Amino acid sequence: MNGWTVAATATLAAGVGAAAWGVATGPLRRRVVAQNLSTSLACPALLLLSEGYDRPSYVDLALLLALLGPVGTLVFARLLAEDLAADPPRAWGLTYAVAGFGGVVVIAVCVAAGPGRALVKLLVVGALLIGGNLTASRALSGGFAGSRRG
Amino acid sequence: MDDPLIVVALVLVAVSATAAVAVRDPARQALVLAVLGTVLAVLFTVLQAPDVALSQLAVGSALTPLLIMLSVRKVRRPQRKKEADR
Amino acid sequence: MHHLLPVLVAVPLLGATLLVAAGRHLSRAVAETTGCFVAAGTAGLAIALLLNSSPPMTDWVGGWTPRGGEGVGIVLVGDGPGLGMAALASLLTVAALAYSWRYFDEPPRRHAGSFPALMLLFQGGMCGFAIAGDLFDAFVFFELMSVVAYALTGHRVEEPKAVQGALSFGVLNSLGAYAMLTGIALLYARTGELAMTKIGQGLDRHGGPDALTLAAFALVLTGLLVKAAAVPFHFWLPDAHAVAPTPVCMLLSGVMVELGAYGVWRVYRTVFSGPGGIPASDLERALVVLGVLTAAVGAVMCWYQRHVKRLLAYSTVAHMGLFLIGIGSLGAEADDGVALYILGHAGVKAALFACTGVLLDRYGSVDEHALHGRARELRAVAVLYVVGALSLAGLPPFGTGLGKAVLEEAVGGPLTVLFVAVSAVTAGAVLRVAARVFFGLGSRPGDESSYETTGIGEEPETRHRLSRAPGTMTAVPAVLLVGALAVGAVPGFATAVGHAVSGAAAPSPHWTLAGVLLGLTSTLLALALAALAVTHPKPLGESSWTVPLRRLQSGHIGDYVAWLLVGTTLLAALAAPGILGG
Amino acid sequence: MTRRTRLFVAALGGTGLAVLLVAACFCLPRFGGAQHPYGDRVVRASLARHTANTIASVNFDQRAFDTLGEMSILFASVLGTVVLLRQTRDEHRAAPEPEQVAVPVRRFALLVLPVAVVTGLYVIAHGQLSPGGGFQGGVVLATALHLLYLGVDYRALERIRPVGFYEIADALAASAYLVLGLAGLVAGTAFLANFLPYGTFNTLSSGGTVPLLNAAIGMEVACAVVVLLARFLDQAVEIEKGGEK
Amino acid sequence: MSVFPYLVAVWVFLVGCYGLVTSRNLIHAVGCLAVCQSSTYVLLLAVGYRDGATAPVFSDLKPGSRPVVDPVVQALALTDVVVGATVTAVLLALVLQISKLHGTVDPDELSELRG
Repeated sequence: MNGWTVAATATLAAGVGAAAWGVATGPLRRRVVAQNLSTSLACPALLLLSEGYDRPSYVDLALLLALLGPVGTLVFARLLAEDLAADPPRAWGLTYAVAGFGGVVVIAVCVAAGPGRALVKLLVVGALLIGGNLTASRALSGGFAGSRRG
Repeated sequence: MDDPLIVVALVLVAVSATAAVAVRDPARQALVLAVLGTVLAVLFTVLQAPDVALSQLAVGSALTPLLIMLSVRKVRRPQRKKEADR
Repeated sequence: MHHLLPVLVAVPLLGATLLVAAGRHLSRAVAETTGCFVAAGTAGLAIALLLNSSPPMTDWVGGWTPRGGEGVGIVLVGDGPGLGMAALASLLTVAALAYSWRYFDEPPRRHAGSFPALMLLFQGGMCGFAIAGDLFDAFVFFELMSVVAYALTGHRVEEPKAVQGALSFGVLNSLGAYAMLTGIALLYARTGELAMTKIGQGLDRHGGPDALTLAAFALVLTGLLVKAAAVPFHFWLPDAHAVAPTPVCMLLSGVMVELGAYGVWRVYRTVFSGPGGIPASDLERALVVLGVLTAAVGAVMCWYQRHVKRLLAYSTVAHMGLFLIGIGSLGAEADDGVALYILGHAGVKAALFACTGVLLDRYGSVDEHALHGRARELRAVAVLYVVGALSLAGLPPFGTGLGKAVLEEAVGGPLTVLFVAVSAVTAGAVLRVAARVFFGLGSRPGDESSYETTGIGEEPETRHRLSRAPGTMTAVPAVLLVGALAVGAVPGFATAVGHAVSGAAAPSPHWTLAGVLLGLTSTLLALALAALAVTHPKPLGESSWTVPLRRLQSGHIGDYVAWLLVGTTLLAALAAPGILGG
Repeated sequence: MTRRTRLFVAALGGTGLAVLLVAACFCLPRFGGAQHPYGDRVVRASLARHTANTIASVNFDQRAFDTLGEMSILFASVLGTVVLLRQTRDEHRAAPEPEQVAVPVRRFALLVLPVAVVTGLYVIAHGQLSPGGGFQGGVVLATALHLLYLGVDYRALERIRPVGFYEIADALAASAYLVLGLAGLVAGTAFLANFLPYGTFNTLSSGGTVPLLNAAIGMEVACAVVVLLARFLDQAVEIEKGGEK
Repeated sequence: MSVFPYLVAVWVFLVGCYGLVTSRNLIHAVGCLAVCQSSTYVLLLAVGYRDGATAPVFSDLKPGSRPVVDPVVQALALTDVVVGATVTAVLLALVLQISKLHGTVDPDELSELRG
């Protein structure tokens, strides 16, 4: 174990654990937010793990999750639009906190990686992670007008 | 095995799998399955299987939820229509 | 020659992909002809390989031949039983494709090639499973044939029963496959190998069997026995076979289910038969108990069906029980008997399904009561039906009769009674159907039963109801019955099968006086039962003691899964004593 | 069976199975043990063939026959879905309605789409070097296209997705895998033999036939998933019950 | 402690089976089947793990510098993931047709195939 993996363990236990609890219980508006946050928390955890294991190639995992996580949330935002329109989620504080955490992790990992091609990839991951998280949250709280079909 | 990381990942998998079964509404189950997919991917990373983790991410985070949600939508629609006709 | 083993899988798969690629621009006739030719070519290859299979071939795919006894690749085994099953599967695929020639419902728009392509994929999956010498590879091809079979079973998507039966089939078989994979993972953990013979050696090196061996055995066999429809894993079979399109039924009942039993045989022989595996007495107890249960339940349920395809499906269940007993008795003679029986049964059962398909497309019903006396004009089909029923009973010199006789001799003892009874009851039920439907014998039974599935109101599979059956639809069952006859009657064929299955050293299977007499006995019993049922419907009709048994077949996926769990436990419990006792 | 009997039967079987499996777990080798004979051989064989990602070497070289089966399963299930979800006689197609999507969401989808396509291609191309490969990249590619459905609307997706084209490409990619296998039989020694030069370790062209098979799988998976999702989208969005329109 | 991962796999399998038995919605049942299958991934990868080892991917690792985990189980699990996704798709397609033709996806209300 090193500092990176300890941080990853803490993120997983506290963050993803809470998200798993949130997605399993409560009203729908809470569940969709928890699903979104689960990917935006797992992604920094994967970055930390890549650094902790000293395997730069593991960054691909974080890249894919940062890319596809929000897509998954968009699926729910799109296909549950009618249910969500009646009871839209309001968890912007939490969303920004998680986005901030993601940003901190990305910066920390970037600093550790130093300049080079790896840095570009990390920055792309960071941009996708934060942008995706915020956009997905936006989509959840009324991103789709909720037409009957389409 | 003294790696708490593995234990945490395993516990998360066990918890989300249980939740995926316990949540009975298919749309909500799809949400839990999406989380289960992510958690499984984390577990696979921890078990040093990045290839499997990648395919689990690819399948579990967007593809399976999309398939299930499209099915839910199709199954619900006739019921909706009936309600609207009433 | 051994390099051609993987080609046995590659050719049908390539045919399927090309059919799909060109499917938009092909007319239906071209697509189906291509399908037939590819299937026939594969069958020819399988037979050519089979004729060269002594001594058995092995091929390491990709040229990964092991150095110093340690391989990393996948091994394919081309021995008599494996190539024999591949050849049988291929020949039946050809028969099914020929039967569906110009017959099937209009294909999906712009997908003329989809049905023959699925059949070719099915063929490829079955061939791959039959020649797999690697346990995980066997799992992959097992899944391939399963997935194709789900889609083919649900092919008639406008039939409520078809999609429901296909879903039960899919869920149960997938769960069984996952159990099998869990078992494979356990075996890999213990031995660090995946090639079947290597796993067996690894188990032996580890010492005597323990809980892990037992669990792996129970789990792997669960997957295979779900496919083989052993009680209590059998519930999906009647639901699926009763609703699948007729050409698909011919393949499902004729060879896919038998491949499950073949898998049990193969896996036990290569993996668990050593000192580190499951003792022979335990396997015998497990398979004979399950086999007897399967045979009894299948025969009883078969007798009480009025939906003709369901009736045939249950008769498959009953015969699977007999095959499992044969495999469980672990002897060269029993193996020969099972092989001959499977060959004969495949021809007979496929022919009976094919004839039932004619009924379905002519009258839009497969209900024994509703069709009473209506099929008098189908004389050729009537003859085929009766001949099929008689050979199902084991009438000499059909292959079924020879297989049954050899098997009875090998098993011996009180189980002989079961063999005679099961073949008599199932054949009697088919004869009863023939007597009522084709000859209008007896009084028309009333519709007193409300619980069971009837065969009324089935959609014909052709575009319009047939006014007369096309030549292929009667020619195919006739050819299949001739094949079943040839298995038992052509001199030297049985000897060849015996050599292919258990080597040239073992005594070759042949007709004996006792076998002929037992075959005649069960045929006469079947005739008597059918006559009694037609003339006096009451005493052999609905009886209250079967009601609980019939309620178990509820069509509910949850029930079936619960029984699957019980079955795995039962399997482990039956195999446990020898292991616990050391 | 009633729900209670069903639960009872399941409890009976489940308990037995649980006891069996837990007992088996305690007989398994210790978690994290060092005994992996097959694995060690595989790593050596992979390095001997200049394939940096051992898993790619297993999938596309040493156990390429499994991948053939896996690909056929995917191909078969797509074909099966096409057949199962075909439009039946009593159904008609209704034109999908345009969707109102919030501007930031729409912008995000259109921005991420090219990034996702590039990532998918990258994951496929580096399959024999770093984690990833045809399957993972193919799914990403297919998912990327569906951002158009999620972020814009169904009609935008339909414009860039001629399903027939993807079906043919799917079948051709699958046959390419088979043809490469047969080429091994003709040119080399055995079916699916790695008959090309192995190249320089850790470069894009290393591994002989591995990158080719990998690319075939990538194309097959991408097209297969597009067709699969197209069937489901058709059902969920377009196909409705009722007579001909 | 050295069996905990295996026990998690067993738990996930049994929980999935429980879900299948008690499910009141076929889409949910298909989801439960996916849960059952995820137990096989966990078991396979747990079997292949080696203490202190890393992935046998040598693009950023000098061969032989660190112990590596078993790649075979990873290849098997990869195949398994694909199989799982495709089986889910085919079964969902069947559920869609059931819902169209029967008007319900509750297995308790499907009673066409009996006896």
